[in-house]
Amino acid sequence: MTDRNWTPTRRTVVKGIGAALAAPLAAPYISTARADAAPIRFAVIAAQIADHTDYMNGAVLAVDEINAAGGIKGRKIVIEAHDIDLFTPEGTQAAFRKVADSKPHAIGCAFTLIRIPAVEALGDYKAPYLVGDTNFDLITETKSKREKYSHVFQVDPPEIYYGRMFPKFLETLAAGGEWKPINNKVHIIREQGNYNATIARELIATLPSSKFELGPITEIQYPVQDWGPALQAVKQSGAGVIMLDHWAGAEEAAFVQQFVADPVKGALVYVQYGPSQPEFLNIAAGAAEGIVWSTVLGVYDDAQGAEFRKKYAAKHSGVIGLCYNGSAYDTVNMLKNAWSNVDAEDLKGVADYVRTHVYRGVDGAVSLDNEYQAALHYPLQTEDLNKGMAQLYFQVQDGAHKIIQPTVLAESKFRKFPWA
Amino acid sequence: MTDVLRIENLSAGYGPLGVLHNINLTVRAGERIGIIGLNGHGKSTLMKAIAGLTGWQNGSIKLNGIEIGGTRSQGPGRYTHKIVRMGLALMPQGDALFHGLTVADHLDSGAYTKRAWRERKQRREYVLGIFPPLQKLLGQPVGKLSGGERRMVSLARGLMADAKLLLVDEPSLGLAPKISKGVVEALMKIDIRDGAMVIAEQNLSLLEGKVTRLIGLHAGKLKGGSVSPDVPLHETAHHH
Amino acid sequence: MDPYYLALTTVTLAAIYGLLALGISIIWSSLGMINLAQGFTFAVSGYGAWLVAQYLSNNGVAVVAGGVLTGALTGALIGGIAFIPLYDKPNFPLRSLIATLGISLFGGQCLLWIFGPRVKALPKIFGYGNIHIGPAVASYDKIGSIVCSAILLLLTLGWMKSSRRGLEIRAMMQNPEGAALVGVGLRSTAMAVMMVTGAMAGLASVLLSQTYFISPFAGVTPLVKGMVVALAGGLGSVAGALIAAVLIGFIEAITAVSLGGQYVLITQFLFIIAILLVRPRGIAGMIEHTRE
Amino acid sequence: MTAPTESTPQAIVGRRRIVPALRGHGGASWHRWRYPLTRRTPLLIETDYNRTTLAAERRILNPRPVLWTVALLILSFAPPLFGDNSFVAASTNFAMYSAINVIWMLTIGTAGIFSLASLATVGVGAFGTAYLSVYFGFPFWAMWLVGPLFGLVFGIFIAVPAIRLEGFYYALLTVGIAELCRVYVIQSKTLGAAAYGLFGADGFVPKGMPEHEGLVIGYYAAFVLLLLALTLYRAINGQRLGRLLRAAPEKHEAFAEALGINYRLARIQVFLISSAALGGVGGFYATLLHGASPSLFTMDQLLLLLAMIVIGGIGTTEGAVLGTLIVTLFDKVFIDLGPVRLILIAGIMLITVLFLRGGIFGIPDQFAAWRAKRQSERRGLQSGKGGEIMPEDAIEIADKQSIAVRRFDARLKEELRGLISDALIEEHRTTHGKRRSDPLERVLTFFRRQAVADKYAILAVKAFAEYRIVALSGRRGVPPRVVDDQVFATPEDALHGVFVKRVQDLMES
Repeated sequence: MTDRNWTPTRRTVVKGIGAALAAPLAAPYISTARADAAPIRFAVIAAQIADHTDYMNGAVLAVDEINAAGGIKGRKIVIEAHDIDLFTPEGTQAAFRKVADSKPHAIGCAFTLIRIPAVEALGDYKAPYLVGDTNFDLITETKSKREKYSHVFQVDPPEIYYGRMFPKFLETLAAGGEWKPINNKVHIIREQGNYNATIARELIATLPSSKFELGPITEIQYPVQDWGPALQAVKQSGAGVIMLDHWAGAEEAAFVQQFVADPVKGALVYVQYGPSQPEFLNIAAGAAEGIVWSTVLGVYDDAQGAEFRKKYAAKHSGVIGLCYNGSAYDTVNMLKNAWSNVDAEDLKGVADYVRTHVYRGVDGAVSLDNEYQAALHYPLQTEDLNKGMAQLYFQVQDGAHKIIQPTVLAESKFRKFPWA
Repeated sequence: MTDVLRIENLSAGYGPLGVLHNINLTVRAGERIGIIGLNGHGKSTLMKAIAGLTGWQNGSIKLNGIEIGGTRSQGPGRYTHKIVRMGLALMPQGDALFHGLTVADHLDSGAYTKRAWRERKQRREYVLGIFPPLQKLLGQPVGKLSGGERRMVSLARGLMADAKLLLVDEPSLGLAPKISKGVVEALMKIDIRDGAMVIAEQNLSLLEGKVTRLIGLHAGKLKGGSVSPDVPLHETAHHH
Repeated sequence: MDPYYLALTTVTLAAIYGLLALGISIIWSSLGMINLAQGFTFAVSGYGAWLVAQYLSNNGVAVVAGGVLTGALTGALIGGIAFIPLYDKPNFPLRSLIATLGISLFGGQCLLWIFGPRVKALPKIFGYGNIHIGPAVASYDKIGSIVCSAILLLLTLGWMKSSRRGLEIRAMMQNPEGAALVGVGLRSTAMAVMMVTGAMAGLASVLLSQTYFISPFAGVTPLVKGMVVALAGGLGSVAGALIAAVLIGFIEAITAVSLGGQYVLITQFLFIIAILLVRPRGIAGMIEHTRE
Repeated sequence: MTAPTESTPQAIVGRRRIVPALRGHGGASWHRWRYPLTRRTPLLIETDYNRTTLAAERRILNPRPVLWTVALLILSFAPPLFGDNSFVAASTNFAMYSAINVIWMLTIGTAGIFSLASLATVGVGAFGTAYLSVYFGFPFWAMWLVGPLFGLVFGIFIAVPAIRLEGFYYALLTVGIAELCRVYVIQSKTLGAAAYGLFGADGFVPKGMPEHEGLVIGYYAAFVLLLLALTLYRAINGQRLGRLLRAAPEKHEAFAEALGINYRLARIQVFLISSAALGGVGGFYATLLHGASPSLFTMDQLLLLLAMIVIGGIGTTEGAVLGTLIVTLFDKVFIDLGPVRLILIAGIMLITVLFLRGGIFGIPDQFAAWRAKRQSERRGLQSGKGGEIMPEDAIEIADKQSIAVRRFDARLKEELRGLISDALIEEHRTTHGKRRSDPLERVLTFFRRQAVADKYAILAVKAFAEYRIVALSGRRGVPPRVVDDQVFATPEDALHGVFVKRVQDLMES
């Protein structure tokens, strides 16, 4: 697959129909065929949304590289794409059952929304399932049923750390002297979903132990048709820090554009996660200058990360994403290591290998050998960059995302935003 | 003198019903024809067939020498507007008015065809001359008018058009006898110049002596009258 | 609460909702069809404008024209699929409603397939900047949206009121058979109506998308809101739709300011349910004689 | 299969009904059997002897029960036997959504209330029971029991506007109500805590059961649910309520009301019963998926549901089930097609709605109607036969009997015309109040049974001095009109005048 953008073409669709019709007939022959020469099958569950497209692109990049280098012990890796209806439990389960029935060697997914029914639908099939859900509820559930969910791995830290980390970030920034807060109030604009609610909850719980204090909270609801009231509230509160606790990159871009047109002088604007998607910069363009954002799962700018960015940019024009493309790339390479050392047919062996071996990839180090089987947050869970995944804080500078924290990984220093 | 309307072997009906059977009728310019028949014998269907509003029909209908009939069953009304643009004005039995629009709007809508639209001011004067009571009602929505006034609007709308053939279906329907007389008087006043007029009516006495020819329509067949100006009366008179 | 801000937001929302609701309302009353594909027209127009901006010209007028034109063409397409083959068939109202739903499902997925899931952005047609009107601040966007929609609304209303085509549409809204009797062609008028309302949706789309963004399903929320406004106003009433647009715009603005953005839909729907319970034919159902 | 004989009782004049004939006796025993608690026989079977071969033959006049039985038999064993896990799960979905659609048919078809809140009612049931299970530990059977209560309460709530609103206004309002529910659920901390639903409810599949067996149990539970829904449909639509409502179709409610049918009450009753049933399905949904999700309230899902019933054909249970089958197949089994699967569903939906009047199951009827239309138009063109059928604004006559009646009338008139003579008219004039000859009696009997419209009557302008002939309008409130200028001095003269007029009409027709 060398498509620059992963969109189904007519041919893949026709092939897909054929495969769907032929699968029940061919299934017995496939499973009894000699496995040695057969390719290793990596199932990717991807919906028709932007983040999943990034994930798919990253996975394709990694698989192409591995196959070009001769594959794993002579076996090629193939990606089997499965669509999913993210918004209904039936649709989610249908996709996961379909995947389990097709018996791939490993399963990868950027994230799902109805998570527990999803992993439930994998049922008795124990191929390693690596997902970037960023969700505490999921790993709590899988931890409580470790036996059943021994094969479920979350390749990034849960979302709670966004909230816990934010005051620390502000303190570091203020301590560095590049930024002087106009006041210590943090105004939260909160989307209603679980993800954002959890982040806000953790932030509110953490703020009292920092030198920052909680300002007003403005509720919004996806999809946001009118940012007017939120902007009005921000104007009125005059808080020194505005946290846009949302997730859809495109909508956050709309907010930023309208904010910049009539800003609160000197207020730091932090935007949750969304800018890791290419659409944020595409839409916000010049207006995004000076905006700060972060992700717990982001592509580093160290040697390894930079090389990945270069390779990825060569295949995909325009602004590139900085989250799930790297994550998918790491996931495939992590599995490659496992498959190189353990027989791919030994699903439990592969899962054990993945769990017990720390993998240092372009998005940071993934160590899953803990009770939650989830990547560790740097710096809150571990101070060791070779064990934890750093939460990257970016600032948009000269139309590009630059890492400003953690300091060890920073590409650039914080700059004054245009409305300071 | 040319034939404004020439119908040959027209049959028409709705679904399994044949209502008209082999109708032949010729109308010349300058003629006023009265079609007399009881309820349910095909008067309205004849008018609707000319306007292309029946369920199915077959047979030739020529308006000013142009064929507007033929065999068709595509459902009613598909070509009506084209026939209207060729010079037909049908003032139907039901109002077929636009209740929310004003009288003035109705008059304008009557002059919808392109040529009439340009002359709509002059035409309005002319029509108001025939129906003077409408002058005061111009700004009123039609939904608020009385039955007689609506009837007048309907007729006036028909007159606004650039019509060669005026079809008037039951001008007296639902009106008090005095008013229906007035309406018929007004119809007689209309200058049909090179066009013609066909009036369908149940009440023979209303039209007797006022029209060029009176033709009976019974059970879907024309009877008791001369179906063409060239055919003497006795040849078509009913015989048993 | 800032009254100027409230008024400005109300007017902005009312302008956009008015464009959408008026389209739905006119189509219902003249064609007897509930067009639930209006949201699809909205989404396609965004892409039309985007294509123009991408490949032809970044000029604001060209972009708006691209969106409006796409909207008109999409409207005609919907008319060609859901109205022309069905209008003289049995059970037309329900079947056309379902057909428009089918079109919107079909079209939305096609957009997703063709343009991919990544959302697109339009250039700022009115540029960046703010105007201070007394104590209130309005961005060029907002002012531009209000002015543009007001112009299109007035043009449409004037055209409906005084032109020959307009009279034809109004006649058909009241009585399709009577309209045929004065020479109005149902099909050509239907296409004209679909194109005009499509153009309205197209303009609304460009105006909204240049502050927000274009996505395959961007039309859903505007459709729902347009529907709410058209219903509350009384299907088929132009005046009712405009009154309802202002009222619902106001309710949205005041809810967002005083209760919070998450309650907007709730208050809007409660409002419309209340209106319909009191007046089953909407605000204007009693003022005007509308299509039964 | 042998060709049908001419003695099929249901045959309509001029059209043959082809019913395959089976050999043998046994019709009588079928007539003895009944569905439990009803008076219905399971099959309409007619036994007869072939007139040429004299062999015993049976004909199933209504094959639907047979088709249903076959279909349900296949459904009862095929999915678990032949499918893999995802196929069994998709079949479970199919059975559950079929049940929803069958119950929805009660609302749309039987009650005639175009509610689009059916899935929302399921959602309310699902959320309500999931809430009780998650926060109060209700076991699955208790969830099944309280589900209908939630449905009923929600049904009462949305039935209020149904009394006031009609048609599209109500349909769109229910869309609004569903949207309201969705917004409420996703921002409620207790219900939508995880924005995409409330999960963690009890399930009916025993814990620790192997996956495939668990899915099969799920499938059979859903299958039983479908059977229950079909039974409910049958019990409502086929029994008292359904019949009351069939007597009050749209636009004819006034007639039904005049007959003393309280159709409003019946509608609301059906609506509430189906709401309760939908709530029950909601309870099942929550136990099947261990929770509920706001997707039950979204437009997208509603659209899919609508596609299901539209494709199969609105108004019939078999349409609901077949439509569900097709859409589920595309949506859940061919999920790997990506957006194309939805494009295909929408395409099928569009084609169905553009070309078919009543979905796939409406095709036979539509074809028959098309053929009848063609035939009747051809018949209508042959004016010799149809010349007597006159009602001016009539459309299709469904009742072919009336055509026969008219034709009979025409023949009668023809015969009566032969009886008319000057002598007969003279006899009528002179024998007033006396015994009349047979031909005259026959003519008079014919006149007396004419319809009221345009019937002549005598108007006494001045009693015993001035009588005139009028014609009745036949419509209430429309006065008779005077026919001509003749004035009669005595009622007898007037009566004779009427007779002469009628004779004239008879001769003219």
